[in-house]
Order: sequence, then C-alpha cells, then structure tokens
Amino acid sequence: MHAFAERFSTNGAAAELRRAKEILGEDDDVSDVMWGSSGGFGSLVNGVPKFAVPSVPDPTSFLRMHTDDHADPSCRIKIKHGTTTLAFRFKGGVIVAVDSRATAGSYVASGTVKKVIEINPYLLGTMAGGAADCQYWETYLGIQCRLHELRNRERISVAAASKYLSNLVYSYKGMGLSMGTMICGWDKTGPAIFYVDSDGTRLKGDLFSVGSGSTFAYGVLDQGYRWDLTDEEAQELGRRSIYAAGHRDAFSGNTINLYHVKEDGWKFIGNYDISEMHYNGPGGADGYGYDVRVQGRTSANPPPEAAAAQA
Amino acid sequence: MDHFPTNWGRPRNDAYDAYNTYPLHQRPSNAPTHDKFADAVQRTQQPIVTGTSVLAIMYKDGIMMAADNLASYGSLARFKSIQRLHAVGSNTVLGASGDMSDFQHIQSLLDALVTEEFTHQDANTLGPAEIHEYLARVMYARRSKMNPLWNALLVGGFKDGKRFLAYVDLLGVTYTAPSLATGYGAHIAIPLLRQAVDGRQDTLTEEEARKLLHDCMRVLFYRDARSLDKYQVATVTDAGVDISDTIKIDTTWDFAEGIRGYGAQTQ
Amino acid sequence: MAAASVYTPAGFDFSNEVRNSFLTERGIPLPKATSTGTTIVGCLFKDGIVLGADTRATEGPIVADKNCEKIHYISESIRCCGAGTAADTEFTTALISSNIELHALTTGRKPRVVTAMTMLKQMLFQYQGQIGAALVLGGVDATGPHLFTIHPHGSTDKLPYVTMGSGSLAAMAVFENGWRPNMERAEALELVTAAVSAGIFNDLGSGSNVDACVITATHTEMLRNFVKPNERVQKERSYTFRRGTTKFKKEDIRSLVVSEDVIHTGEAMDTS
Amino acid sequence: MSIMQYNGGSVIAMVGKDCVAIASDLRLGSQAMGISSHFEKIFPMTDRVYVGLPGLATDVTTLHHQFRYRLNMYTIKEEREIEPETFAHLVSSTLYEKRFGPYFIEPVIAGLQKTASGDFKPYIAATDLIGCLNFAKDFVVAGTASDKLFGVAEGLWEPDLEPEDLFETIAQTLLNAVDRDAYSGWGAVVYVLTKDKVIKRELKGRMD
Amino acid sequence: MPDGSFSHPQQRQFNPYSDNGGTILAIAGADFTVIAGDTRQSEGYSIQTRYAPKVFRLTDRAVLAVNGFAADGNMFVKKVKQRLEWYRHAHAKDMPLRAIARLIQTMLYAQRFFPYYVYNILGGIEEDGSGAVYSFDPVGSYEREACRAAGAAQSLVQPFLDNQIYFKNQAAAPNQSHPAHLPLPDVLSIVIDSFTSATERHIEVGDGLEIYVVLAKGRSAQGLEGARGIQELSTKSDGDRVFVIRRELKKD
Amino acid sequence: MDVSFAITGKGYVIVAADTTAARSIVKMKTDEDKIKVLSPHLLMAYSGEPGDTVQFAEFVERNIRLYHIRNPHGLRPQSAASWIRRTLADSLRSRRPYSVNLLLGGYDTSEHAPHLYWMDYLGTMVEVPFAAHGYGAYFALGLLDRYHDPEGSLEDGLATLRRCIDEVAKRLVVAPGQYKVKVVDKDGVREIAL
Repeated sequence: MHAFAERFSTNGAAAELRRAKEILGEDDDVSDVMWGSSGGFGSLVNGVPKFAVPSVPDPTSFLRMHTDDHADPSCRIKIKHGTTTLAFRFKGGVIVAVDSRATAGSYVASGTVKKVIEINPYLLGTMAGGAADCQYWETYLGIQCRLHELRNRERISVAAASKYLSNLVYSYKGMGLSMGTMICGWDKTGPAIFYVDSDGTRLKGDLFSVGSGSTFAYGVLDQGYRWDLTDEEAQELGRRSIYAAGHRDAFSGNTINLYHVKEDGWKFIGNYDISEMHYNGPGGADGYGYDVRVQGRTSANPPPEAAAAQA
Repeated sequence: MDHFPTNWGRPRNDAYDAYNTYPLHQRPSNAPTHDKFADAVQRTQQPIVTGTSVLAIMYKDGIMMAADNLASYGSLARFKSIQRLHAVGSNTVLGASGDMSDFQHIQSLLDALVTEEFTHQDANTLGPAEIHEYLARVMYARRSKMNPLWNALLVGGFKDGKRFLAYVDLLGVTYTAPSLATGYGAHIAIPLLRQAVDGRQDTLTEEEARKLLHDCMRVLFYRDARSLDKYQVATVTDAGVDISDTIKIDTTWDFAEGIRGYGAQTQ
Repeated sequence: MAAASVYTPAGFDFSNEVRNSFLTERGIPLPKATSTGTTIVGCLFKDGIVLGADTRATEGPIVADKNCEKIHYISESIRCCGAGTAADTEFTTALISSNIELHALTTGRKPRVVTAMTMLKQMLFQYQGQIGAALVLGGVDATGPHLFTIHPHGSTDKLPYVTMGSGSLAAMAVFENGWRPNMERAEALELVTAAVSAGIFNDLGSGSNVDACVITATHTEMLRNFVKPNERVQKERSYTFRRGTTKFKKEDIRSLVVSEDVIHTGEAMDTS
Repeated sequence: MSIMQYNGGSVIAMVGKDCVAIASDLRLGSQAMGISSHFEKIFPMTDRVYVGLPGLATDVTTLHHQFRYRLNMYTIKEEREIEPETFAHLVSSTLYEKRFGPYFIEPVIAGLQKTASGDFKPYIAATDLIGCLNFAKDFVVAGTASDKLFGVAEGLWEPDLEPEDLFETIAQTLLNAVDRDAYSGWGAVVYVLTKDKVIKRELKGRMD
Repeated sequence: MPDGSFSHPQQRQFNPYSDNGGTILAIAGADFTVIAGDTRQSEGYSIQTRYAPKVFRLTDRAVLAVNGFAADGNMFVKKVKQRLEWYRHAHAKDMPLRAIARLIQTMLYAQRFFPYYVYNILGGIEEDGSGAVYSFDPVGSYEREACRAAGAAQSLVQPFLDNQIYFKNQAAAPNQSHPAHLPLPDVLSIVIDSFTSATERHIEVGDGLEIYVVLAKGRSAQGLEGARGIQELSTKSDGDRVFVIRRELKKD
Repeated sequence: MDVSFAITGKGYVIVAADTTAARSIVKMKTDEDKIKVLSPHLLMAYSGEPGDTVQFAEFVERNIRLYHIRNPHGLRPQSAASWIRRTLADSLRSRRPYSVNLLLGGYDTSEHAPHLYWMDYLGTMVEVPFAAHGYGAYFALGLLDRYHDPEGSLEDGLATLRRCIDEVAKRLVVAPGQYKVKVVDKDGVREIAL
C-alpha cells in the first residue's frame, strides 16, 4: 500500500499496530538500528537520545518531588550524591584525585565508586553530582570523541571535548540534571583542565575542586600548590587534599583514586584507603591524621618548676 | 545545580536566586502559571462513581470471585444493582473495584480485543493469563501517561486445566496468590481468605468456597460503609464462566440489644 | 531556667517546646517516637473478658522491640491494651492505674471498669488527641464484665468484641465471623488468639507473639507469650570472632574490686 | 535532614555471659562537617550503670548533667547506689516529662543489676526520645546508624558471650554499622562491664 | 499540624509510584555468583502477596534482581528480556554479562526524567569465568562489585556483608590473610542468615527466599548437593549453570 | 557572613574574628570588634544573629564579672565555658533564644594550659585544639588538620592563622577584609596586629 495512505488509514496492519501502541503506551519506537549489535546504543548514532518525560504540567518539580531528599526527606528514589574531586595542572602535567564514596541520604551507598571516568587514553573526566548523569554523559562523550577521531584523523582537543559535553548538558538545563565534572587531558596545547557543570558553565583553569567536600580540599590544595611541584610532591598534594575532605566531610571518604596525566596519556597512580592514610600515611609511617601527627604533643605550658613537680 | 557544600549537587531552588542574576529585588516567580486552556483536558484524578471490594479465591475446580452490586457516588449509595463481574471470552472473569466509568471503558477495550481475536479464526482463544497481561500493559501505560484508569482489577480464569488468578491496579502493580481481594477487602477479607484457602486450594470444594465468600461478604457488609448486602459470585471452571444471580446476605444485629450507650450509661 | 530537680511539679514540662518549634522553623523536621503498629483485641465471654495483643513495636519500618508488652495493668481485675505512641500508652495507663489504686483506697471499694474508662477518656480529651494512645480497656467489677475502646481524642465505645491498632481490621474480621454470645473460656481464648494471629500474619505493623489476658470475677490470668508462632530459626553459622580481631588504640581497665590487705601490726592486744 | 542527624552519633549495648557492653562512636558533627572526634556519648552513672546518649549534642550535655543531678539526689535520699532498672525508669520519666517538647536523645542504658543472691545480672534497655522503655535480652541500639546496627547485631550477636568475645562482637557490630552511616563514626569507644572490672577500649575505626 | 502537613498548601496529584518493599542481594565468588531476594510484596502495612519473585533468570549466565516499585520492576525486566531476545536472534548467542550491565544502564537512563523506581542488581558469570555483581541506582549509575544488598533492608544487610564478605574492620590472624573469595557453602549460609536477620528487624521483609546460584562453565555443583529445595534452571548442562534454592522465611 | 578562627599553641590561644558589620548587602562598618574579653584570661569570639551577638556577649561579660566580684577568684575556662553553654541551652528554650555561635579561648593559670571551646547556638560544646565558625570553617578545618601544631610558638600559630585568612580571602565569595586578632596566655589578654 502507498506509504502515505497507510499512515493515515484506519484499517490494515499499520493501523492495528498504531492502535495497540496507543493503548499499551509503547512510545519508545524501536528502530532497526537497535536490532543489530548496537543493541543498547544503536539509537545514539542518530543523535542525542530521547528521554521519556512525565506528562505533568511541571516535570522538573515532579522529578524533584520524587528524587530530591532535601525537598522531601521521605522521597524513595534516592539518587546517589556527595563527593570530593580535584584536578590541578602543574609543570609535570595534570593530577586528578577523587574520593570513592556515594551516599543516598545518610546511607553510604558505596565506598568503591570509580569517580574518574576514563574517556580515552588521553582524557579523564571526574564525577561529582548525580552518578548516573556523569557516567552516562561521559560515556557518551567517549563515543563522540572516538567518532571525532575517526572523522578527522586526529585526537579531539580537551577544549573541544569539554565544549561538546557542556553543550550537551546545557540543552537539558532546568530539567534536573546534576553534574559537576572536570575534563582533564593532554592535547596539542599541553595539559588542560576544563570544569563543566550541568548549569552549562565551562571554565578553563589550573586548579579546581568540585563536590561537597571541595572546600576542605581547597584549604590544603591552595596552601601547598605551586606550578613547579615535582611529580611526587604533586601526587602527595592531591592525595593529602582528598584526605582532608574525606576526613572532614561526612559525604566524602573511603578511598582515594589518584591519576596523573602526562604527555603520553594518563596513568593510574594508585588507590589509597583514607583510614589507612589517617593512621599510617602512604609511606606506612607518617599518618595524615591530626591526632596521629600530634600524638604526645601538648599545648600545656607549665613553668619549669611546675613541670618538674609534676614529673 | 546547588553548589553550597551541604546541598551540593542537588537541584537548585530557583525561588532563591543564588547566582545573583537579578541585581534588583526582583526574583523569578516559581508559581505555576494557571492556564485556563490547560483545564480543557481533564484526566481522572480521582474516582467518581466507585465500586468497593472484589474477592477471589482458587478452589478445587477453578476459581471463584465475588463482588457486591453497589456503585457509590461519594458516600451516597447511588446504583444498587450494577454488576461488577464481567466475563471475558469463555475462560475468564474480570472483577473491578474503583471507578465504574473506567471499568466500562476497560470492558469495551476487552470486548474489542475478544472480537478481534475471534475474527482471526485461528483456533486460539484468549485465556486469563493473556487477558491479565493485556490489562497490566494497559494499566501501566495509562499510569505512565499520568492518566490512570482508576481501578483495581482481579482477573480469574480456568483454561487447559490450569487455574489463574491475578491482580492489577491503577499503577500497573500486578501479583498473584491463591486468595486475592481489592480495596477494603484486602484488609478485612484477606485474613479470613488466607486462613481458609492458602495451601488448601487443591482440596477446597465449591460448597466450602461459596460459604467462605459468603461469610467474607457478610463481614464486609458489616464493616465496609460503602458495601451492600447484595452480591454476585462468578465461578470459572472446566465448564466455563458462570456468573450467579444476586445473592442476599443474611445479617444479625441482635448483640446490639444488650448494649446501652458508649460509656458509663447502663439504662 | 529549666533547672533539673527531682521535685518538679507533676505533669508535662513544655520548656523545650519553644526551642523545638524554633528548630522546626529552621527546616529541621522532628523525629518520630516509637509507635506500636499493633493488633489489640478484646472480647466478652461467659464469665468475663479476654484481652489479646501482639508484641511488636516499630519505629517506621524497623522493628524496635520484638517482644514488648502491650497489655498494661490497671488494677487486679482491670487491664488495658495500648496502641499508638508507645510511650503515651505506657505512661497513660500507668498514671490511671495509680489513680485507680488511690481511688480504691479512698472509697474502700474495688475499682470499676467505668471509673478507669472515665479517667482515661477525660485525660485524653483534655489533651485533644496530642497524647496518641488508642486503648482497649477490659475488666470485671461488681457490675459485671465490661469492654471499652478509647480513642486518642477521648471518644469511647462499648461493644462485646473490639479491636484497635493497624491490625484491627484483620482481627475484626475474625471476630465478626467467629464471635458468639456466651462462649466458654477456651473458645474465647482461641478466638482471641485467632484474631491477634490474623493481625500478626496479615498486618506488617503487628508481629511476633500473642499475649493474652483472661479476666473473670474471681481471677485474672495474664498469659504472657501465650502463643509463640514466630521463633527465629537456628542461624546457619556461628559468628564469633577470633579474639584480637578488633584493633584498638587505647585500653583502660578499672577494677571494681577493692583490694584490702590485712596487715598484722605487732602482737594482739593484751586483754588480760 | 532530621534533627537527630544534626550532630550524628550512635550507641549500642549488648548482653553477654554475666557481662554487658556498651559502645558508641566519637563523632560530633555540624551536619556534614566533622567538628570533633573526641565527643564521648557514654557516661558512667555509677560503677555498674552506664548510659549512652546519642542525639542532639546540646541535649547530650544537658541531659547528662540532669541525670547526674537526679542521681545524686537519689543517692542522698536513698543512701544507696541506683540499680540499672531503677535508673532506666528515671531516664524514662525524665524524658516523658518533656512529652510535648522532647529532648532529642534516645538513651541506651547498660548495667549490672544486683540480684538477691548478691550476683550481678546483665541489664540493658533503650528508650525513644519520649521515654518509651524497651527492655531486650540481646541488644539495643540507637542513633543515626540504628537501622544498620540492628542489621549487623541481629546477624552477629550470640547468647552467652564471654567478656572478651562480647568485646569483639560489639566492636565489629559498631564499626561496620557506622561505616555505612555518613553521620556516625570517627572512632569508637567500647565499655565492657563485668562484675569485677570495667574495660574501656578506644577502637581504631575509620576516620572518614 | 505538628508534622507541618497543613502548613503550606500542596497540590494533590496522582502519584505514579508506590513502594512494594522487599530486599535483594548478590554476592560474587571466584567462579560462581549468588543472587537472592525475598518474595514478599507489600504496600503500606498490607502484604499483597507472599510469593512475588524479585529475581529473574535472564540467560544461563545472568540473573537480574529488581526491587522497589513492582510495576516498574516487572515492566523493566520484561523489556530487558526482550532486548536480550533480539540480541540472541541477531547474534545467535547470549549477551555477555558486562554488555547486559551497560544495556541496563542505558535503559534506565532513558527514563532519567521519569525514573523507574527500581534498584537493580545483576549477577552472573563474566566471559572469563569469574563471578560478577553489578549494582545500579534507579537512573542507571552502576559499578561492578563483589557483594551488594538493595531494597528496603539494604542498610541492615549491607554492613553485615561488609563484615562477613569483605572482612571489613577485621584484623587477620597473625601470619594469615583474609581469603579473597569465600567458598559457596559459606556464601549460601551468609545469604540465608542475612535474610533471616533482616526478617527479624524489617517489617517489609519475609515470607519466602529465593536464592539463585550461577556456576561458571566447568565448575562442578560442589557445595550445592546438600541444599534443600534446589532446582536447576539452565538450558544446557555443558555451559554456565543456573540453580534456584527456595526457602521459607517468617511470615509475620 | 561572620568568620572567626581560634588556634591553640604552646601556652596560648589565638582568637581571630573579622571586623565587618554587615546588613544584607551593605557593609555598615569595617572595624567592629567581635571578640569580648571576659576576664584576664578569657576571650570570646561571637558571631550569628545581629543584635543577639552583642547582647549575649555583654550578658556573659557582666555575669562573669559579677562572679569575680562575689567570689575571691575568677572562673576557670572550663567552668566559664560550662556556664555559658548552660545559659545558651536554656535561652534556646525561652521565647526568644539567642542565636549566637561562640569560640571561647582561655588560659588556665592553675594548670598552665590553654583551653579552646567550640560552641554553637544550640548549646553544643566541645573542646578542640582549633576551631572556626562561619563559612570560613569549610575552608579552614582541612587546612588546620594539616598545618596546626599544638606545640607551635606564637609565631607559628600566627603563621597558621594567616594561612586560614589567606585561604578564606582566596576562596570565599563574601570574604571579609579585616580581622582582629587577640591572644590569651599566662600573661593575660592582648591584641595583636596581624
């Protein structure tokens, strides 16, 4: 039958299908692309995926009512939150350090979250805010970066990648996405860090920290930061800063993941338990913890005779 | 997104202008704009004419379902002889509580479905499992459109030697058990039904089943203010669907004669 | 000054109320108290009253107490089952119990159930439902057996069989179906057990064991944990730890034994 | 954000064989920010009665002072030390007095009760914030990590543990529960009460 | 009202969500994975049914447990199974576990603005023969783990598993270290004890327990022989195998 | 938007508070002293609800002075802290509570040790080696964990304080411009120009 006629006819197979879909609500049209090996991501090649939006007057407040436990403490759908991430540039490249805790309300939902997303061997993204938002969009960004490489026979620049991500999430502004990420990498221009968040902000910079514990991390980071740090010093600074946040902030903690981006791509330096850092430190002998560091030291200042009398 | 440490990552409350985008004392209004035209399309946001509980159990020969004949309009006992049990095809019966107009819509959907299945002439007929699956999809699709069919439905049937009994409601929630009840019955009748049926569905006779449902309908009439003392029973067995005539519940209130007042009163 | 004292006047102290509403204004919601979801029941039989209750206390969806006691003592032949806010039922019944005892001493007569009922309803009405106690009061006195329900706002009801709490519908179904006038003691006890069990097994707010109390003119029998249908099964494994599993930083042992050395000093006293 | 989570903190008490143990974390927070890792929530009332006060920190101090005061009055009046059960009722009525403006504390009481024969019987109890007493034969918990503590304790607790084994069980229960709670942790302290001594141990817990 | 319920006007609206209680958990071993869930489905204080499965066999090497809002959960499982069926038709083999995990992420994220209220745990055997558990939040963030509990009693069960599976906070005996993976019988007993404990303390957990065990290809069913009420669900006997063990839990 | 810090060191407590008095978006004054000297060896930095702060500080000052007059000796820091906490906790139960956050630094001349108490408007009190109130705490605490030395000399202490102030100036949007710094040690209280 003529395709046009079929589309509007009220009988025949197509009409049947249309009616069934109307009743059963199968609105996520399954395209042929999904049939193949691209079973999950097939539709992506056709552009940005489509999302189901509830049919209510105000979808954002609907989403908020059901997922934000600050707006409604008894909300059941708890999206994971909380984080401290940081990244800074120095003469030896870029250091990326993150904690690994995810909390849902007061419950520590996970202590082993990978908050550095390895977009490709030269690009890292950090994860703060909604875990799913970051994971999904940065994976998606990975696909786009790879496509860029295939189209243009060269690696995408950090600036372009971050711009891509920024534009993407900006198109969903106001819908309730929550993402604060740093896209870090090394391209033709050298090491670069871009901060991108779901408000649509995109900032180029040398030093960023993002997340609920970022203020604590900034405290240590700013005081220890110089451009000409050695690699070891820089790694220690990243680790020490995340420890500070993990220690003081209830929503950050568990372990530190440390990455170092150099000219030949990023390298995973290690995973460090924050409690282990507190008591023993990375070397095993010099704990970061205040109590451990100052053990046996006292502020009491007795005059010599009183001290002697006490002893 | 809110960047304050204690709220980090949560959606921003735009009633408060954290980013100082408005230098003057003029804040964006968050109040929902009231659009008269938006009211033109009204969805069922609350049921109007409603039916109360439906009860259903499995027994030795099939399934049995009961529902009273009342449709209430709020607290008004509006229609006192409506039928809330509906045969679908020759192996299935559907019992509905909740909004009666939505139920009638479902009936017409199902009738169309059965007719269509019949026209295929392929020797297949729709059994209770298929009907239930269809209803579950319809109900879930409507809830996902935020436009629910305000019902709790029980689907019971007997086909190819197998009993089938399942529940589906306005949210699309489904489940199955040897004894089911909707509405008030889920609180009042279920304890009695579970006690009598669960684990004994293969030995329970039709007579026992009828008595059980009768007793439960009586308890419901005693305690459910939206119920009636007239009900119908449907059975689905090997022999097909049978929906009984209206049965009247016998009640006694003589215990009340000994009671004086609600407290210290004695005469 | 909210000075602490053991001699503070009787009654509630509202001194924190201002502070708490101040905190609530700051957007900090107040926590919930333990409540007993509860199935409590009571029914009349030939010689008296049988009361029944489950034994679960919940805090939201968490079971706070698996075997709490919900049948409270009012007097020797008057008992009261409580549902609602646990502390309220506990203290309200305790207060009335003590007042009933005083009343009995003043009048020199055995207390009556209506007296307890009136005291309870007056107290609850006074607090306008703020005291969240839903009660089933039963007992036998000089005028015979009586059974009341008392709602948090102070309304009462007098019936031959009553239920309260989140499992009340389940229990009531059993009563509506099975209660008859002038039952024997054993029958009544069985019916009450069945009613409470219906609550235990069909209502998530009720659980664990059945407590029952049989009150007759001459004798009151409290059957604590009358039926225990929900004993925990044996665990699959033992979970004791090797000593030394937990690392600790500091240890401080304080001995409570007062060591006393008896030292003989010289010779015994000369008593000659 | 409930008021109980404002400062955080959790307490648990367990019964062993002729001994009891009570343990708490040491965190004092101001919402998500940790302020101190030395905030004790367990206080000895007599040699054999200990009380743990998890909840709003200002009320921890206020109530501790109030209990100490009432206890002194009791001791002066009665000329004997208070028994744990009596103390539990003192706690309960103190809290219920403020039924309509409660202290935000859920006390946990652990002690050894003197029996008629002169032995000591383990006693534990907990109340909610308006003083509903909960006596248990196994364990009681309270605080922001209470659901976690319930889960672990229900799995790990066994009857008739010797003092040293009881220490391990209560310590493991507490540490693992508070590690899953954002508002509790920052070190922990355990008291094990036996008839002739009190063992206090500060645990090496996670500090994040 | 003291709870503030009348303090500001609220718009009443149809709530498309409900919570149906229950708890699921999964533990990965060296060459097996155990996925379990209770079978109670409840709403509010009512038990809707005592037997509603929450754990579903997807393939011979993958099992999915869903928890949260039952209608969303069932619909989601249905859609996952449909996608896997298509994959099977296109490729004449079952989708590997890690691919299923990613598939579930994208399917969940497609509903980012109208989320499925479903907590998913995917357990099974990876292509290299190791046991694996993937856990998801309602909008699709996921990670591979060794054990995970989700649902109503997650906060009761998870710390217990931390202690017993990961040996968290336990110092190893002198000159010894904690095993990286526990043997199957130990895991099974920990799973059963987790559920009996959760049943004691959480009102929405109980009635029945279904434990799915996925064994890697070539692994003998050692450790399962003694189990009561075991049933094999695998379609082939020479590949990865799936078993289910059914137990009763308390019904109050 | 007040920011205050306090740091203990070998035999002293440094208390620092910003000097801005702000109303909404306006700075009313930039040299306000928000540290009260309560006794020869006791300092109190206050911040919080405008009006409450000064009223409460003066109330405390008078009462501590009164105690000193009535008794042959002043209150030791512990006792003073306990009394202030009690007053604050009780006021919270009154019709109009004081909304004041405090840092109380004192030197105990009998045990020759400095003491520092952190106190918030609810009456929460805890003794700490260093403390901060206001948004500054979010930046300073991590830093102090790293750099604070309980046996540091006064110069060390001031250097650490300078780090805190720098950090806040660098990161806090509404960072105050100037601080008043006071020190208490065995010789009593004195003001230090930073």
